[in-house]
Amino acid sequence: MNNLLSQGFELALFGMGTVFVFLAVLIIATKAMSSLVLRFEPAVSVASAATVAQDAALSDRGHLLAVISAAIAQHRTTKK
Amino acid sequence: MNNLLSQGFELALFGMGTVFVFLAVLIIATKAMSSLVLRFEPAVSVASAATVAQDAALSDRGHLLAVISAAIAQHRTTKK
Amino acid sequence: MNNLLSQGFELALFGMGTVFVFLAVLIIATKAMSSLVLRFEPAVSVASAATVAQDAALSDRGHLLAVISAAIAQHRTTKK
Amino acid sequence: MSRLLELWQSTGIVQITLPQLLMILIGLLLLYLAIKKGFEPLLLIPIGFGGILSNIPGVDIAVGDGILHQFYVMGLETGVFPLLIFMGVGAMTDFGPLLANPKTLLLGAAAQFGIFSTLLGALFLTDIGWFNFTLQQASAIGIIGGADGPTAIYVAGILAPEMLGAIAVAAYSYMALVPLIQPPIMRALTSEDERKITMTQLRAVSQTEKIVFPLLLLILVALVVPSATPLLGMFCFGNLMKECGVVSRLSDTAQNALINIVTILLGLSVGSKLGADQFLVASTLGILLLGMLAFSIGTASGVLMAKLMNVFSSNKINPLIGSAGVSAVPMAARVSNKVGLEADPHNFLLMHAMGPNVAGVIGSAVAAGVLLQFAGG
Amino acid sequence: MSRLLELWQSTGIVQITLPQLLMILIGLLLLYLAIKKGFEPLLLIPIGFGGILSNIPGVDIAVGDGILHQFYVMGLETGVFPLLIFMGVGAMTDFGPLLANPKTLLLGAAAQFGIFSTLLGALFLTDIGWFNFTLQQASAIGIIGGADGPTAIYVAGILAPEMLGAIAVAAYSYMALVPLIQPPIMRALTSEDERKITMTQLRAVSQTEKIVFPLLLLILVALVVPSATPLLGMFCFGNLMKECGVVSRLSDTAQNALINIVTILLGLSVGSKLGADQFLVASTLGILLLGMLAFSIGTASGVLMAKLMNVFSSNKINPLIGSAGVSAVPMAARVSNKVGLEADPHNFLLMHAMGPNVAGVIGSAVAAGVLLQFAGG
Amino acid sequence: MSRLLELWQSTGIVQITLPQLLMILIGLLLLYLAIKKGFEPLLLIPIGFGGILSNIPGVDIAVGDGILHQFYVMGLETGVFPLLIFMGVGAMTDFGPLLANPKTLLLGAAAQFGIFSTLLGALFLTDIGWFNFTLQQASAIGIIGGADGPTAIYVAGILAPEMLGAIAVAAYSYMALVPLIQPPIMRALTSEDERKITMTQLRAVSQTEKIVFPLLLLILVALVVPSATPLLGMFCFGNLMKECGVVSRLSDTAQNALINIVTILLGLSVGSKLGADQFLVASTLGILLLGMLAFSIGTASGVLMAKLMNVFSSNKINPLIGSAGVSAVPMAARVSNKVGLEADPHNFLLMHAMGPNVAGVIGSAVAAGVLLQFAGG
Ligand code: NA
Ligand code: NA
Ligand code: NA
Repeated sequence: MNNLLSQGFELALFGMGTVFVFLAVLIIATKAMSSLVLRFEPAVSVASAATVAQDAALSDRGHLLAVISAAIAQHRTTKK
Repeated sequence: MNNLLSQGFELALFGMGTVFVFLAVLIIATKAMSSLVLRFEPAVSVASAATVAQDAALSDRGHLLAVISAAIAQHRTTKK
Repeated sequence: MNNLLSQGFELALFGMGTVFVFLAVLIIATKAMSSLVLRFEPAVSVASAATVAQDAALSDRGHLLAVISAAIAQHRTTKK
Repeated sequence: MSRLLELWQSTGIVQITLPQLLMILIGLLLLYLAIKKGFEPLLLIPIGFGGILSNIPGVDIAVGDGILHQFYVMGLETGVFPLLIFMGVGAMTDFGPLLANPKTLLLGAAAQFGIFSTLLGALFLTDIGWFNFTLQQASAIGIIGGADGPTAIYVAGILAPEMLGAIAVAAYSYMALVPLIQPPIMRALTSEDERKITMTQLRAVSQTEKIVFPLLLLILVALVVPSATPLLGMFCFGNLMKECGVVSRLSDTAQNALINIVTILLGLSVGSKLGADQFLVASTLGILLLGMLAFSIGTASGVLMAKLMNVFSSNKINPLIGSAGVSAVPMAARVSNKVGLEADPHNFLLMHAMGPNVAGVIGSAVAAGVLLQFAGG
Repeated sequence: MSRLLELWQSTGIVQITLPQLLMILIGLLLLYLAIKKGFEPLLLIPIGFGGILSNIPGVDIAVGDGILHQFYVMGLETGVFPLLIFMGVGAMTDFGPLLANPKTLLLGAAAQFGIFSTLLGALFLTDIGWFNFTLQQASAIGIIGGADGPTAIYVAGILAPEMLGAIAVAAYSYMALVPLIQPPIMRALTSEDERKITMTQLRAVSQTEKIVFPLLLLILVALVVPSATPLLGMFCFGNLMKECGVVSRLSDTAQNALINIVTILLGLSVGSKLGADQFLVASTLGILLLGMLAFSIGTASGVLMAKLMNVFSSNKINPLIGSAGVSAVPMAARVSNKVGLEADPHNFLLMHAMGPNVAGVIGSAVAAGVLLQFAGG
Repeated sequence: MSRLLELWQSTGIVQITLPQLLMILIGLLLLYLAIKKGFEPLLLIPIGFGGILSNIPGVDIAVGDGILHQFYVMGLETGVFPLLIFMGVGAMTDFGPLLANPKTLLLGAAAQFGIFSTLLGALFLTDIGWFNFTLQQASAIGIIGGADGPTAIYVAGILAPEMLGAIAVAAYSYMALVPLIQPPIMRALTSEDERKITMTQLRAVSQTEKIVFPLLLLILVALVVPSATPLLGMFCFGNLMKECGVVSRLSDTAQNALINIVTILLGLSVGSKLGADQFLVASTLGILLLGMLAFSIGTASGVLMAKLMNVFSSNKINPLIGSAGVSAVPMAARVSNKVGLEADPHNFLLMHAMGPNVAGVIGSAVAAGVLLQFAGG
């Protein structure tokens, strides 16, 4: 068996392997995500988005700044 | 009469000639096409496209492969 | 105060100045335009656009040619 | 303080030249004609506005990295914009009346005499020293007589890009003026009796004929005038998408979103060639003059060809539909109808005139192919 | 007179070669199949027409400054066109059935066996000396088995641009032929009882699940197969725009104007690779043969995987939905439904088959990522 | 086996760095804010998603031949995308309220003080050594105070492309936060009586005024601030297409298909500048801080200018409409209306606030022109 064909077998093996591993992981992740979402979904739909929007946005702004600040601090630390 | 003007006359002559020849040929071709189409059109509209689609497609696939194969064979012959 | 900061002050000064001058001029120009338009608007709406279109277009064509010709003449004069 | 002076000197008031001011006025005039007089507004509004932008001093809009120059490089130097518009026009064209009466194709052929006689006129004016047109430039001027915007822009963009602005302005202006230019010529060349000729009703055309026609046209172009293939190929492709009935979402997009986007960008690109230095030259006057000549001769030869055809055929055609052969779709066909109604209020020529009208599009695209082949690279 | 001869020699009649004529006939055949037989007309009409244009002698349309070559350089060499189409497809995809029954993702995985076995087949034919495919070319041929047009074009454009025309024609032709290719294989590999299996109704899926899924998929792709990110990233982006519900104007445009414009340009670009010199080569026969093999093996492995899953699970799935794992959305899912109805006229499998159907899109994009990583640059 | 190791090393899990992971989280946060909190979703969804794509290791998406980098080069380096968006915004803008009450243009002028004071703030922070901004960078940061997305992106793309990501994120985030940022400032600077001022109803405006206004604006820009012409020229062109009434198909496309397509591509392009190396730098914190300052100062100076105008004029204006001068169309005008209704439930300020609102667009484009003239090239 020449080199090209052996490369092909290797590629086919790793390729099918990757496809199966990826989609298997995706099954698990999707199931986990769905069960997580379905646990919180009712709570979310009870509290009307409109009524909580303003406060939420306010705290989110802080959240955004906090996350970005933390991220930058972290990054600067790791670079040193 | 200088060279530019004579070139212009030549261009005008050939240009109008080409336009007339082209459109005259197009008239003949269009008339031929129309009479051909109108001869077959009724037959086509009687046999419902939906009912014959599957068989037709099957034979067409063979047709496609046959035409391409013949074309390639032809081409390879002419290249030698 | 270093050079960069002084450049910044200059830019801020000229910038706000330009913005104010521009928008002030725009106020005056807009008011003038509006009063001019509102003076002629009724006249325009009385004479139906449809009925005068053809004659108008005729004279406009002459107008277009006249303006372009004058413009070219002018330009050629100024270039010499 | 020096900075303040610098800023003042950066204003347009200080930098503007008289030619630029004149071009801005011409741009405003084009907008006025487009908005108030209905002069081909879809093109003349972007062209006129682009022309104004191109003559604003102190900022690069129509040159270098300026956005209009970028549009120009992207779409006109490459030919992409006019060809995509031609595809969209194809998707809007109905060849039905032409298929029902193919001999009207000859009218679309005859009207192209306007193109070639104008080309000769331009060379004659060069010969006598009034102007100094090259064969390429004369060809680009001649194509104005095709009365077809994208064809004129495509040809001028290849053969004489320095004249593109003037040629496009002339082409669209005269297309808008077809209702004024054509009727006197049509009346002068026809008798009252001829104008009253009624034509037999057009036969129905089958869908298969409509599907096959663009392919037939494409094959003929490929065999006879390959250099016309980019124009007619895209045109036939658009028409096939429309007629085949199975890709209506592509056909709709070609007729709407795509052609509108390209029209905006094409108009602005053409406007970028209305810089004072390029437009305010003597040759622009020649272009305007010769363009008018082209429309007039095209109209006349279409009418005369119809009369000539009547000599040889017992199935008479009304010579008024001959003028529609110049293209200017659908304006010229409407003019044929209108002048016909003046002679006989019950004689509707509109559908009969649509045949030569679309034939004129084919004819001038073929003529464009010959010009590109002969005078091009 | 010499000029007249020159003009005559510029006509297509004189210049055309037999191979070009054959390619024009193949282009006409593709148009015929698209229009009359409904073979993927949205792509095969632009491809077929572009193929005709590319074989017209005496004018550069598919090379140099020709418009089709410009489209090719702009959109296929860069990968922009297939990725924008993938974004639009994402905006049209409903992951609901997949979310309701995630284990059908395995069917979408199994069907990719068609890709890799075809790759091996191509290398085997090289080994025995019938053809001479490189690893890149073999990979590009294999991807036909993904039964997904934009993925095939994207991969072929990178790994084997010289084969792009043949690969795209094969991919779309076989996708159109799915209703003929798949049923015999499905019937051969399943028993009557298996075909009658009824599946439990799919549960409702919440909007949040639909919003989170494309992001989850993206993150997994990023972590596991980064080389598949361009394809799946654009796909997930389109899907997120659709599902999030707050940018419906962007989602609508991605599904309509934008995807239609890009489809026209992509089709013409692919057509530019149908020049006789590139298409009429022996390897094209190999591509057509191997492409058919790829579809058949993909179908078979999807069905067999479903049967294997039934061995280990009490919640039986109808093996007929396994064949939908090849993608060919939504044709393959409809075929599953149709064959199922033959066995039991009350058993509707369509919604159940949509899960593996979109799983197949993900699966072949992942496979494409591996091919690009392994065989690419 | 070595190949297997290689493949494993090609996965994102192995290659991803902490900064990339943080940026992906920031991208997800932007998506969350856009989808769940309604933060400018039309831009922040493409930007956020593009930001995630740009931080996926092991594949070039935002650099080199990657598709996001190609979009960036095509549309942001050239300025084409923001200018086309500005054209579309022009086609959506109604200058009626401004024409009915032109003196509100001064409010749009005053609010630009936010731009220039922020510029000074950036230079001051550099002077004291906290940051290290150049004049170009300080100008690009200042333009955030214009509260106008395409203007900010256009200016930042020219003056400080390395900060484009952070500037665009700040601009759109704060525009979304206008309902939170402005009211406290507005209340602090006005008395209860001032907030209760009712304004006389706006007069009707004729169509001709609406047609002439964009041309008048264009001419003034050309004469006074040529460097603002690309922005305001495209804006006026879009507005003219809308108001002239004869090219509604172009205007519709500019407001829909075209602006949507460009918005998708622009958002992804901006996202390509959210790579960890460019975004996770100290200056980003400065940009976020100064951007907030810019919005606050712009709001305050708009309100104060309204109070100043009331000193000199008997025809009192409600100072709450001054805050709308920052732009952030139409959010800021709605905020004026809302705060006004709190003081007097029968006092509707919305239409009155639309005047300064669009004036703010003009004002910040003029300011952008000055910045480009002074700090550019
Ligand atoms: Na014509
Ligand atoms: Na697939
Ligand atoms: Na503003």
